[in-house]
Amino acid sequence: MTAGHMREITYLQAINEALREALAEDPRVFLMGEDIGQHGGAFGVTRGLWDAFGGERVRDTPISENTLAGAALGAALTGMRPVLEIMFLDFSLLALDQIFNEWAKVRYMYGGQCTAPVVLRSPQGGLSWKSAGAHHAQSLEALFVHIPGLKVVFPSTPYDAKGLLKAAIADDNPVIFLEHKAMYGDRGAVPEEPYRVPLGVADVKRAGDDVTVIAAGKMCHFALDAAALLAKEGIAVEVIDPRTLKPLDEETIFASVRKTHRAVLVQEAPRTGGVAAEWGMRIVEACFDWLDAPIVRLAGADVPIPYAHSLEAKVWPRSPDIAEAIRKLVALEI
Amino acid sequence: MTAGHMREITYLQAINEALREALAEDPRVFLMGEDIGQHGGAFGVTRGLWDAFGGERVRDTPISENTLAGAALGAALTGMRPVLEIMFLDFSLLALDQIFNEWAKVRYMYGGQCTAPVVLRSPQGGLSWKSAGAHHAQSLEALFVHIPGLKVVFPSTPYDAKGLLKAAIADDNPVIFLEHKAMYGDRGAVPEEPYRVPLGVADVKRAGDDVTVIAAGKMCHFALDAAALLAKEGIAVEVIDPRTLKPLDEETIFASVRKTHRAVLVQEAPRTGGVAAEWGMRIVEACFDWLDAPIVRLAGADVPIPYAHSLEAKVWPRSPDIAEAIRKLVALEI
Amino acid sequence: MTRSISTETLEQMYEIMWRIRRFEEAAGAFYQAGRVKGGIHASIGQEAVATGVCFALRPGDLITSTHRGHGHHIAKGADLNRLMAELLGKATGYNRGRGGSMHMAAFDVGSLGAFPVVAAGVPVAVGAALGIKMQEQDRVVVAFFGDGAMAQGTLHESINLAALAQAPVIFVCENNQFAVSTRPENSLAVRDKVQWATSYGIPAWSIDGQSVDAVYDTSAEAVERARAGGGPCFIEAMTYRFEGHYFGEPQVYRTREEVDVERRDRDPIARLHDRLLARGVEPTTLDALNQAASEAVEAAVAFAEAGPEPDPETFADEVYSP
Amino acid sequence: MTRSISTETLEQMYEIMWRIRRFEEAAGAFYQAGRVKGGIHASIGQEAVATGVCFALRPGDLITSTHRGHGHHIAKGADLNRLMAELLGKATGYNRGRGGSMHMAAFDVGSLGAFPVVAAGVPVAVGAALGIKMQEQDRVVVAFFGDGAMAQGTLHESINLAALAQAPVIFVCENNQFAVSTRPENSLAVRDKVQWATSYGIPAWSIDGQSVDAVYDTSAEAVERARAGGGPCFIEAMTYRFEGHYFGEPQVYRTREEVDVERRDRDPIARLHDRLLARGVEPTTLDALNQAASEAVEAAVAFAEAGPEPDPETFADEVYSP
Ligand SMILES: Cc1ncc(C[n+]2csc(CCOP(=O)(O)OP(=O)(O)O)c2C)c(N)n1
Ligand SMILES: Cc1ncc(C[n+]2csc(CCOP(=O)(O)OP(=O)(O)O)c2C)c(N)n1
Ligand SMILES: [Mg+2]
Ligand SMILES: [Mg+2]
Repeated sequence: MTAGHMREITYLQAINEALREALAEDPRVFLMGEDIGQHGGAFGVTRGLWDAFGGERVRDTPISENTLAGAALGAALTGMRPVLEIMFLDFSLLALDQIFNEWAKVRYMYGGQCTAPVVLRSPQGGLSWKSAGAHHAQSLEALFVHIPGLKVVFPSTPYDAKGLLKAAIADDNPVIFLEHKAMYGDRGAVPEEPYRVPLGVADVKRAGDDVTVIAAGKMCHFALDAAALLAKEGIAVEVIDPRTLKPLDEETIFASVRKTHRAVLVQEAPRTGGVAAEWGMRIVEACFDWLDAPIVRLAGADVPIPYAHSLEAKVWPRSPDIAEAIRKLVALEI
Repeated sequence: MTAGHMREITYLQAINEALREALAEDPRVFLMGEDIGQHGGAFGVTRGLWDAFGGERVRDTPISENTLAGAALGAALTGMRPVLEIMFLDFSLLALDQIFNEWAKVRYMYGGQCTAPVVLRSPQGGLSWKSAGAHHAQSLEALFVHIPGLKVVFPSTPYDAKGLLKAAIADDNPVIFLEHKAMYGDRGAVPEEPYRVPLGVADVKRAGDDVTVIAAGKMCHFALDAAALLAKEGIAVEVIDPRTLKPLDEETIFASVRKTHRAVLVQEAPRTGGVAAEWGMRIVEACFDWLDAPIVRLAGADVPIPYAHSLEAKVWPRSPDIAEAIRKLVALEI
Repeated sequence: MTRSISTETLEQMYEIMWRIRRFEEAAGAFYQAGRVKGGIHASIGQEAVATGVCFALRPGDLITSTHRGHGHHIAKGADLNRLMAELLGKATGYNRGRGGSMHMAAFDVGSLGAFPVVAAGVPVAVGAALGIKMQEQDRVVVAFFGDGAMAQGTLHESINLAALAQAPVIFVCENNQFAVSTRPENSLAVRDKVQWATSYGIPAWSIDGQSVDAVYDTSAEAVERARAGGGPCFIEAMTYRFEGHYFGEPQVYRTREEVDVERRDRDPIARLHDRLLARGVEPTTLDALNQAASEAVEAAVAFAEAGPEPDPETFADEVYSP
Repeated sequence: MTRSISTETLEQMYEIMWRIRRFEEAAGAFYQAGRVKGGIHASIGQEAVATGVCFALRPGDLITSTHRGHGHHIAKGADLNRLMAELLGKATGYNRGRGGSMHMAAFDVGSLGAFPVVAAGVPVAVGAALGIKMQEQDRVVVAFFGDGAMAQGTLHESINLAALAQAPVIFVCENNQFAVSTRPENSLAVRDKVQWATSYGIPAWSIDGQSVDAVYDTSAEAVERARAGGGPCFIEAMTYRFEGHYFGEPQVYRTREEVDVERRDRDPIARLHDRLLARGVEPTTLDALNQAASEAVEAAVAFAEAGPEPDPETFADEVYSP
């Protein structure tokens, strides 16, 4: 962690600052996306940047996701460092050919002739964010995590968001930078001085000896809430935020599980085939002999996201669910 | 299993027969795809169908994958039962918006006002299939398996291929029917009479008491080869082919693992975030107390698929790798 | 060609246009009251397009709609009560509360649904038209989409596929001058959409979308052609979005003046009002139609409010069809 | 406008066209011998397009290529040895054996690579042109693609984006009359691509792709324009694919006769041969150029065969950049 002077800013402001610094520091960096210019983006993440850097470096684009992704790559191949915003990650499905088939592969399949320093920034996730429904609230990180050649980042705090985005833009590989839209307003301490949070390094957000909880994004906060609650009940929960979903910081996770002998995995995305399965599988592969109990997974339901609050409330795990799962797990006699 | 008269036909012929029967049985069924008409498709799967059923029911299309997927859905909403061929599954990345955002969700998000009886058939996989390289040999089932609302099928024999495709076309849900392109020439016994293999039912391809191996597609054959080899060494391997990757027949898998106490999972796709992780996680969730050893996962390497044989040979697990992993696992003292 | 729309039909249109506007206003009030949290994209100012197009359709004809789709559904004859209930996420809504504003669908009256992924409904419309053609039915399909959607590749793919297959689909571009904050000249390099569309070998028109007569006339011609087997065609309707992109959107990209001028000079309802007066319809008749529309919307609001929330336990039902 | 290409330049083109053909023939021989298992899409019959376009480019200019991309690379000046070694999957190939025929790339001479996903290279070319423009360089980019690629949405999106941004990219459609088995009239409803492309506000030409002069002339004009800041443009080059879609492809969709006639009457190399003779070049000079091309390709074959296989242990290297 950088020392230096800290202020409280929001997750959104932290991302905005990272973009502003990157634009100021490196003339090769530019932003592109729909309505990111004068309008400042659908969520306001790029607000003020068009005024500061102009329309060449903060480029408004037509609604053409696949071509935008291809164009970002092309610009990168000429030495630029594009940062593409896709308004909601749900719409990145239009661009996966370029992202999976080209961004992820060009360096390898061209035998190292090039690098692909492109960043896709996009908000994902739901959780009562405006009851947005099936096309505006998905958590799709698992798709990106499966593709060799991509890196995937998913910060849970303003500090991590700013530092990871700076690192992502400086990275020579394609990085998928996921923002949780329900966290844009969350506040946290962020240094005034520039800093980077290295990709591929998890953060132990809370230390504890009884059980390891792994959770990213908004779920990490639910896990922390559960941990705070359980502390009063005498259960010491260690909460690990992987921060980078790919490459995964296995060592931090394994060290924790070998200490606590119990793991709870939490993800917002639909259960089947999500990142928690990969976390669990790796723990089984590497820490089986240390496990005192089954690994527990909490996840979004395997359903499209419904609109009505009453239904939406059933889709995602919340801190009481996490607390309850931990209680049961800790009580388990092996 | 249907009794009746059997003949040996190829996996490709089995798929062709399923399509031919479906076209003959149900006027609502039609095929669409690039060069599937007179040309018979890039792999020849639809050969003869254009002659038999004409260009309205075996429709050649322009190269427009996303729109083809959307159009298939639209036709389904008017009561048709389209079967879309995408020439290589790698190109389905262009169509994922329609498949994930629309096919998978319309029924649910429209509150049951409609069904989406669409089938996507597409070859995937590599394994020395013509050294096709990074854009023609991927195994992408994990992407589809993650999305609620889709069913995903991946047969490993001509018998299963025909019966599952018939069931897929008859199903009122969107079904992703994956064909392994390296298996098109594989022969197997198939009844002459029409039959269906129900979706969601795994098949124990070989029974055994010492270890459970779960593998689909081409990997299932490698697992069977390994099992045959190990039988001579006195190791009884049970090989389960899930056949349907979503919904997964957990019961068959759990029953086997509870019997053998050991599980080996094999997938061709890149290791990270593949279906094997989901299988493993579910086994841990449901069968932890029965496990006598860590679950072992064999998978494709986390690399884009290289062109040169010497490199490609390193990417995927083969039967000797599977045999060796089983030997080690069985030898493990807990 | 100008067809002579009967005064009676124009009166019906007048009421429908008021229904749309009142519905949107009610939606806005719900938004203001914090009763609807999802984004609501109102079609105020664009009522003549939905109405003129849908009046040229038969009940069995189909449409695909967009994130700005309330008007399309109302004009196509959907039940106001169930639309409003859906907006509130109630069990009595068309989608049983699962869709909300951006995913409305009314299969009972031929709406295959709103597709809020920009342009995603367009290929679905083409496929529906193919399905219709294969079944030798004389139905047609309308794909509604915006000026911003023109930039999506699927527009090109869809028009191409429809033109090759001579599918009975009418592509209706509602050019309301904005895609969020982006003006058409920054969305699309094509200046003349008619030239562009006709290059696919299909007829195309660019029309005044604030004149419901003009919209109806052109649509009727297009529909007749498509129904008779003449294949697809393209209509650009020039209109204007009076509200923000969604309720509560800041609108830094335009001046209040610009909007005021549009509202004053090009309000499609006011225009139709004047036209009906000129046809000799009594002001009281028009007031009565307006009043009827308001009452229908008020009744819909009451229906929606009275409806139950969806049972939480049903949240996982019907992901799959049995 | 016809520019006067010097006889010397035409002679160089002649040699390059032979290099392409001989290269493809060598690839075919490897295929026949079972030495290359991946699909090989030969550009025999289309040599004038790659050559005429690339001769209008400077070394610093860029191209994106396709699954049928050997010719583009050769014409852009890529090293024959490393191309052939790549075809054989050797460590000495451009991509160190990781790409093969469908993924060739030669960044040293401005090829950003072959993109075998149909039309996928086109937006990459647009982005490269944007990158160039932002860096205020006077380079241009050529996007090669086929007639089948015209149906992809990204063509529309890419031309639109380039036209809006006035990016220096030249869209080159090689209309070789087939997309696998599909004729252009079944791929694309647009009959006049010039009308279509000009609707985006960019210049467009449809030219005889079997005449290297015509290709060169038009390309030179397009390149000059783009380099001077005039923005993108579109060229359709009418050509013909003499071989199957890939070596060994059955070709049920056309008759041997049709191909024979094309080979006899519209061989771009034979045409250039005649044209050079008409310019008074000695037959022996032409033979010598042909001979030189053959020898260069033979040398490339020898180089490729002599090269080592990639070390299997390197298979996982460079998935990520450090
Ligand atoms: C593929 C996709 N990209 C971006 C968005 C976000 N978005 C929603 S509406 C909209 C603008 C659409 O403009 P237009 O097509 O003109 O329709 P209008 O809003 O004017 O009715 C955008 C960019 C989206 N929904 N889908
Ligand atoms: C997106 C996508 N769809 C399908 C294919 C399979 N495919 C390879 S080449 C080809 C035909 C391309 O035709 P055209 O663009 O005319 O190029 P040509 O082969 O004639 O050079 C097809 C359909 C592909 N590579 N990519
Ligand atoms: Mg608009
Ligand atoms: Mg072609």
